Amino acid sequence: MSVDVTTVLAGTSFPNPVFTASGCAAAGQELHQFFDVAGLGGVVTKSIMLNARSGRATPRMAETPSGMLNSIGLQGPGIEHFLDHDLPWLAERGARAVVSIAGGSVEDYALLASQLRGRPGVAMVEVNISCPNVEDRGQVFACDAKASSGVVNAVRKNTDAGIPVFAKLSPDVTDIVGIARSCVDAGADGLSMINTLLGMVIDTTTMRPALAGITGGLSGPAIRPVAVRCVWQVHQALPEVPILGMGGIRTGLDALEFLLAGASAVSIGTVVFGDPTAPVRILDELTRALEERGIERLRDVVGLAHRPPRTVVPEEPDPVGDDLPAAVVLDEPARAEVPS
Amino acid sequence: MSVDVTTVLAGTSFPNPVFTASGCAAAGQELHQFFDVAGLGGVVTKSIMLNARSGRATPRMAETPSGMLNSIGLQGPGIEHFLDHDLPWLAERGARAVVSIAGGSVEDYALLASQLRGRPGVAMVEVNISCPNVEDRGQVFACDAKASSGVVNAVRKNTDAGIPVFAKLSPDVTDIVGIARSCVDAGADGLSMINTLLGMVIDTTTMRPALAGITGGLSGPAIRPVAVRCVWQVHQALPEVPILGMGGIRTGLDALEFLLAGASAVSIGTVVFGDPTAPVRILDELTRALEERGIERLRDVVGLAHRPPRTVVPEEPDPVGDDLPAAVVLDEPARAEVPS
Amino acid sequence: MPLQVSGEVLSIKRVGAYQSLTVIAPGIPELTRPGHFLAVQVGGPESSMLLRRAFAIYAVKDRGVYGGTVEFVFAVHGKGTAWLSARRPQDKLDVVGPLGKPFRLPKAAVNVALVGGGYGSAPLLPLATALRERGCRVDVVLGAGSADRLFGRLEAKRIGSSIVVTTDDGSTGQRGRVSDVLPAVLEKNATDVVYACGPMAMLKAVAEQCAERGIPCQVAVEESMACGIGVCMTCVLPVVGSDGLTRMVRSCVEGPVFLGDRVRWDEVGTVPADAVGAPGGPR
Amino acid sequence: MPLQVSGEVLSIKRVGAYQSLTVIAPGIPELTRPGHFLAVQVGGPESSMLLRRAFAIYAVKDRGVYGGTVEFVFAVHGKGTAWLSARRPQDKLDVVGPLGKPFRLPKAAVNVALVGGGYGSAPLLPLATALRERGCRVDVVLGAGSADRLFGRLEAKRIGSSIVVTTDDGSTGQRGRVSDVLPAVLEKNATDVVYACGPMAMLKAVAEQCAERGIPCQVAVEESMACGIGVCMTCVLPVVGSDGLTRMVRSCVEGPVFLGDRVRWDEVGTVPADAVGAPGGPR
Ligand SMILES: Cc1cc2nc3c(=O)[nH]c(=O)nc-3n(C[C@H](O)[C@H](O)[C@H](O)COP(=O)(O)OP(=O)(O)OC[C@H]3O[C@@H](n4cnc5c(N)ncnc54)[C@H](O)[C@@H]3O)c2cc1C
Ligand SMILES: Cc1cc2nc3c(=O)[nH]c(=O)nc-3n(C[C@H](O)[C@H](O)[C@H](O)COP(=O)(O)OP(=O)(O)OC[C@H]3O[C@@H](n4cnc5c(N)ncnc54)[C@H](O)[C@@H]3O)c2cc1C
Ligand SMILES: Cc1cc2nc3c(=O)[nH]c(=O)nc-3n(C[C@H](O)[C@H](O)[C@H](O)COP(=O)(O)O)c2cc1C
Ligand SMILES: Cc1cc2nc3c(=O)[nH]c(=O)nc-3n(C[C@H](O)[C@H](O)[C@H](O)COP(=O)(O)O)c2cc1C
Ligand code: FES
Ligand code: FES
Repeated sequence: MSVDVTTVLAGTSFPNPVFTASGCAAAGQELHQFFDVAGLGGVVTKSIMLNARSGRATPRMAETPSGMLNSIGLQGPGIEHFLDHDLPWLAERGARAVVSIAGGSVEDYALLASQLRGRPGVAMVEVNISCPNVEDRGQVFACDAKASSGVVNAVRKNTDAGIPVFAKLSPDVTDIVGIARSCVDAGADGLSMINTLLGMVIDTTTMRPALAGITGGLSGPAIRPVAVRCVWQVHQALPEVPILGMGGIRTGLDALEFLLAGASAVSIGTVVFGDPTAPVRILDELTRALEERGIERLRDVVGLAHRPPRTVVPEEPDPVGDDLPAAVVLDEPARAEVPS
Repeated sequence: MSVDVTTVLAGTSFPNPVFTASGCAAAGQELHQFFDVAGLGGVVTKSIMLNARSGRATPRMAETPSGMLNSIGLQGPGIEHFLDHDLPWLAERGARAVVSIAGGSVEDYALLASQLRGRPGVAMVEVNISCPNVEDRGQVFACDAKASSGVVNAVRKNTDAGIPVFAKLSPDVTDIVGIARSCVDAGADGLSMINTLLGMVIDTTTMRPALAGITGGLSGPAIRPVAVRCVWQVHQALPEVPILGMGGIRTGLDALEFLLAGASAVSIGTVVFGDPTAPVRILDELTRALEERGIERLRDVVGLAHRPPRTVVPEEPDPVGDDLPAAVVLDEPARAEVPS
Repeated sequence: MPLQVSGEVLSIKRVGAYQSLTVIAPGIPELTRPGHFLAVQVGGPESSMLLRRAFAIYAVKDRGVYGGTVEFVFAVHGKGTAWLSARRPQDKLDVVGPLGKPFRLPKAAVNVALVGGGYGSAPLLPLATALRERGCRVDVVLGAGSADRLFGRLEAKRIGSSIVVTTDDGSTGQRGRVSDVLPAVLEKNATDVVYACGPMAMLKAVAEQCAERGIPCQVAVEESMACGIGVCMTCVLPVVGSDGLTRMVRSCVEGPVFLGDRVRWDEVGTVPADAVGAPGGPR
Repeated sequence: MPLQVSGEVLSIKRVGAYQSLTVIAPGIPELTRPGHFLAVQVGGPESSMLLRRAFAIYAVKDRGVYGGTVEFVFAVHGKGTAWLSARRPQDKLDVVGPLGKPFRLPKAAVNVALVGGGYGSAPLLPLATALRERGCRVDVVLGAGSADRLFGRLEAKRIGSSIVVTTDDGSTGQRGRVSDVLPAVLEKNATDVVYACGPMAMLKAVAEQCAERGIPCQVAVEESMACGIGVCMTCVLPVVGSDGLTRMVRSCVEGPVFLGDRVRWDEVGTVPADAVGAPGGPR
């Protein structure tokens, strides 16, 4: 049996659901040394800002149990350089670029989006709203529903109609469903989640914060349960909204976990640092996992874990009735209690 | 050199800063098989409720990368049984009981606190506010400043004057400093942090949530960077408020990290499951770490990582000037940039 | 009174589909009774796996050349047991034990049947020896999915008064389940007491067959455990107490051995509505 | 063009305070030049350590009985190197390499001085061989904290035209630092080019001494790296470009070898105010 792994995000088709994660794959060139980045679902670029930016002082990273902290400070060459060099490189190779943009004000985001208009190779725009709002005492956009929707609205308005705009949510909020709803109401076609959790390490030798930036973003498998929970909650509340899921995905089964929770595609971030070929391995493992479970189309597992065990039926009436994977039709007493 | 490891939490002295964590040591009896629980700073009990409670269905746990999820549902025998059996047992052995209480309404908490009045052995009360408020559509108290302060206020009012009341904060909020402030304003003598992060695992074989309760609390070393960040932020904002720090402490150096961030004592939780003697080992490792750093009194490192490297001076004028640990007087260029 | 021992692997060997690992863990053998279990740290100091793995104790030696040793038998199931299966002699292994409540032995020399499923026979073999020493007749029923998943068949043959073997695939013994053959065994040998260890479904079937016949039985259950020492409350199942009330009890300290007729088998994995502390239930 | 190779440990041995590990990693030797480094996965499949560790490549063999091998020398520093030091022949070891920009070699047969601190001499030894093959004079200065932290002294003696050794504690060679003896070496041998590898403080001193004398020098820096392949931006330091502008450049892909006079040594660890993209700086 061969599995149909294509996926659709807000009307745009992708050949498979495995993407890179913003800030963990630069703009694709480096990983292309290890595998063909056009073979991925999409390449999510490092968040691009209007101007060149030096980022923060070093140390910028600390390894933590099953994770890491980073405090890069969005170092990058600015959108012009990106449009002149990185985007054409991706387009030439047939890679689908998901351009992540970041700014300090609603206007920044609007300008960035309008600069992406009509550019070949842009498959999608991801709005990194985990940035401090310079106009509001450095409050992070993603932590406030109104600020988030202001940014998303501006980006949606300035983006080509056929290009999906995904808002990237932060888990560091009391009510992620509320923020998700605001973003969708403001025009987001989908949601990327999750960004890193705010964390910190203190160096017990120097007895000072380990990062020059003091706090940093926690990523990696350590945060996976938080990410899966966020995807689950938002898919539960907004089942029609496509989700690009991420946070600590290391294996094909981890990717499957996100799909089952409600993501239509996944991004592979931190794990790439330790395993540069991880995205292709994960796609492979995921495909095999679906095959083993007798699933013919990846789309069929999106959000599957939400459905009560007994009500899962094949979408087309199945006269034979036994090619339904045994695992789907559960009937152990241990599961009967699961609240819905 | 011998290190003075005593610590003071809101006027109450403890012989050392290593406590158990609520829900990870029952009421002390089981760990007493491995070491004398009276040798700990304190024994934080499993959160006690008014009545017996059966908890949630199983499965109640899932192992995650460097952590675990739990969904126990506060199973316990209720306060009466606790007062009749567990508290006297702790008191007889000379252990300092930090009684954690949990309820579904402000009144529950008030009743629990009043029942603890005048009971020998109670060294401190920890208020677990990460419980659903039955009077407010199951909203978790800890996620709302007003709800938190209502509970804390009621507990403080009903607790003996000499007994510190600590509010235990959840990290699942946008603004932990705001919640901390409300609790302190409402009468909390100190803060315990952090409780678990809301997480979830999906079993890729059954393709259903791994826990019967669907979501669960994430704990263990995976969350340590989030916990240290919370302690840091709250100590920064409220330097006079004592903190009982916890979240993934596995070694003496981990404990030191919390002290440097601003905690005056620490709780050891999940790690005890894999290493029942961890609390005594950690106290030992911490004491040695302080010794190696030339620190004479544990109190002197509380919050030390907040002070700019150059301004650290011994509290008493030091004529010789060279028994100050080299690590404290930093002067590497790499550190000069640290924002304060 | 369990001990935490920083032990060392003495030997590890394949036994059919299982591995048998012997660890040097002084102090533990003296305290161990059949039915006790061991909790083993896995993955090494920088492992992402925090929790111990539980294994029934198979054999102990009070003192050998190396001090006391403890042997357990395991199947590779997930990450932790995969790591265990790669241990070699002299590797460090931190173990806690003996844990739990062991099997209670009959005072008199009665007729006993032991029912083991898969590696569940491991704790029954030392039990068989103890029972024989008390003069009991010991009939053994062993079942497994296939021949390579039967553990201790020869040893059972040697110790037991009789032995019946079943496999799901019929690769050896009778094709079927232990519950297919148990009634005949109980009848033929006028069994007074039954002990069982194996998968939950098997324990349930055995407990029901015993209940029908009024034969007391003790079963060793296997619930997912985070701590193994009674502090975490993850390992509970609904059990009826001597006062007739159902409680969610910890299988690590109040079990893993329970009286078969006390477990609410149909409600394992749930909180029965009449359990103490259940929403709306007794307090 | 680096490769990711699921390799196998061929051998591991103590060398003074260090360990030298040889891994079978076909394909990597052919691509390696002196100054390249290797990124090694640590901790095994269930490890809590996600990030690779970087090590300068010491020696490579294009093809042996086992296929190509790569050797590196390391000090036990923290958890990852502690794990590495416990590897044994036949253990699996996943490596990525060769990474970074290697040392650039002079076209002509000039006089070269190599300055190594601690294990920093490891990449300099194959460089020395390459330079000798081009007919260069190669003078070597090795320094370390103590005698056991000198690496490759005998080999350097064999390859080099001269060798001077310093140790901080005077346990061998001259007591002091390499920078105490380097000026004399440069003068005596009319050095044209310097190559250095070692701690940042040493590299800074060497670069300054070379700058004073107008001697071009190349240094291999050691910055904390999360990915080693250029995608994470953690390993940056301020470097002046050929256009005179300072940028925060990635030491894993644009280094680890830099021209000594291009690194803003006093501002390593900071973002200089005049760096491209610095707050208020050039864009
Ligand atoms: C009292 C008791 C006695 C046992 N005796 C034996 C024995 O003699 N031989 C044997 O092979 N196995 C035995 N088991 C089961 C054994 O503990 C599990 O197979 C093992 O924990 C699986 O670990 P893993 O890392 O391979 O699997 P993973 O799935 O990676 O484990 C993840 C987590 O779930 C827990 N877990 C997973 N499966 C089980 C299970 N079946 N029971 C309990 N916890 C589980 C693990 O302990 C771990 O915390 C026993 C279990 C209990 C509770
Ligand atoms: C290009 C390059 C070449 C190197 N060559 C050698 C060599 O030949 N021999 C040798 O012994 N060491 C070398 N190092 C240093 C070596 O990478 C570190 O000692 C090692 O990463 C420490 O890992 P750990 O797990 O023991 O320490 P931990 O402190 O547990 O490491 C935690 C994290 O910090 C990083 N880290 C810690 N110290 C350093 C450091 N000094 N440099 C870079 N990253 C660090 C680790 O990679 C890891 O990600 C080199 C480093 C770089 C960047
Ligand atoms: C070094 C690093 C840099 C990152 N930079 C960005 C970024 O520029 N924009 C963004 O939206 N997310 C950024 N992220 C977050 C990741 O895209 C991802 O959301 C997060 O790391 C969780 O996924 P992971 O656990 O797979 O890494 C960065 C993460 C890391 C580790
Ligand atoms: C199994 C389990 C049960 C817990 N029960 C409680 C509880 O009853 N009350 C409470 O305040 N915290 C409870 N906690 C949270 C811990 O006290 C602690 O705040 C958290 O686990 C973080 O610390 P750790 O990473 O060291 O475990 C529980 C944690 C675990 C793992
Ligand atoms: S496993 Fe923790 S209480 Fe039983
Ligand atoms: S280490 Fe990741 S960019 Fe250099």
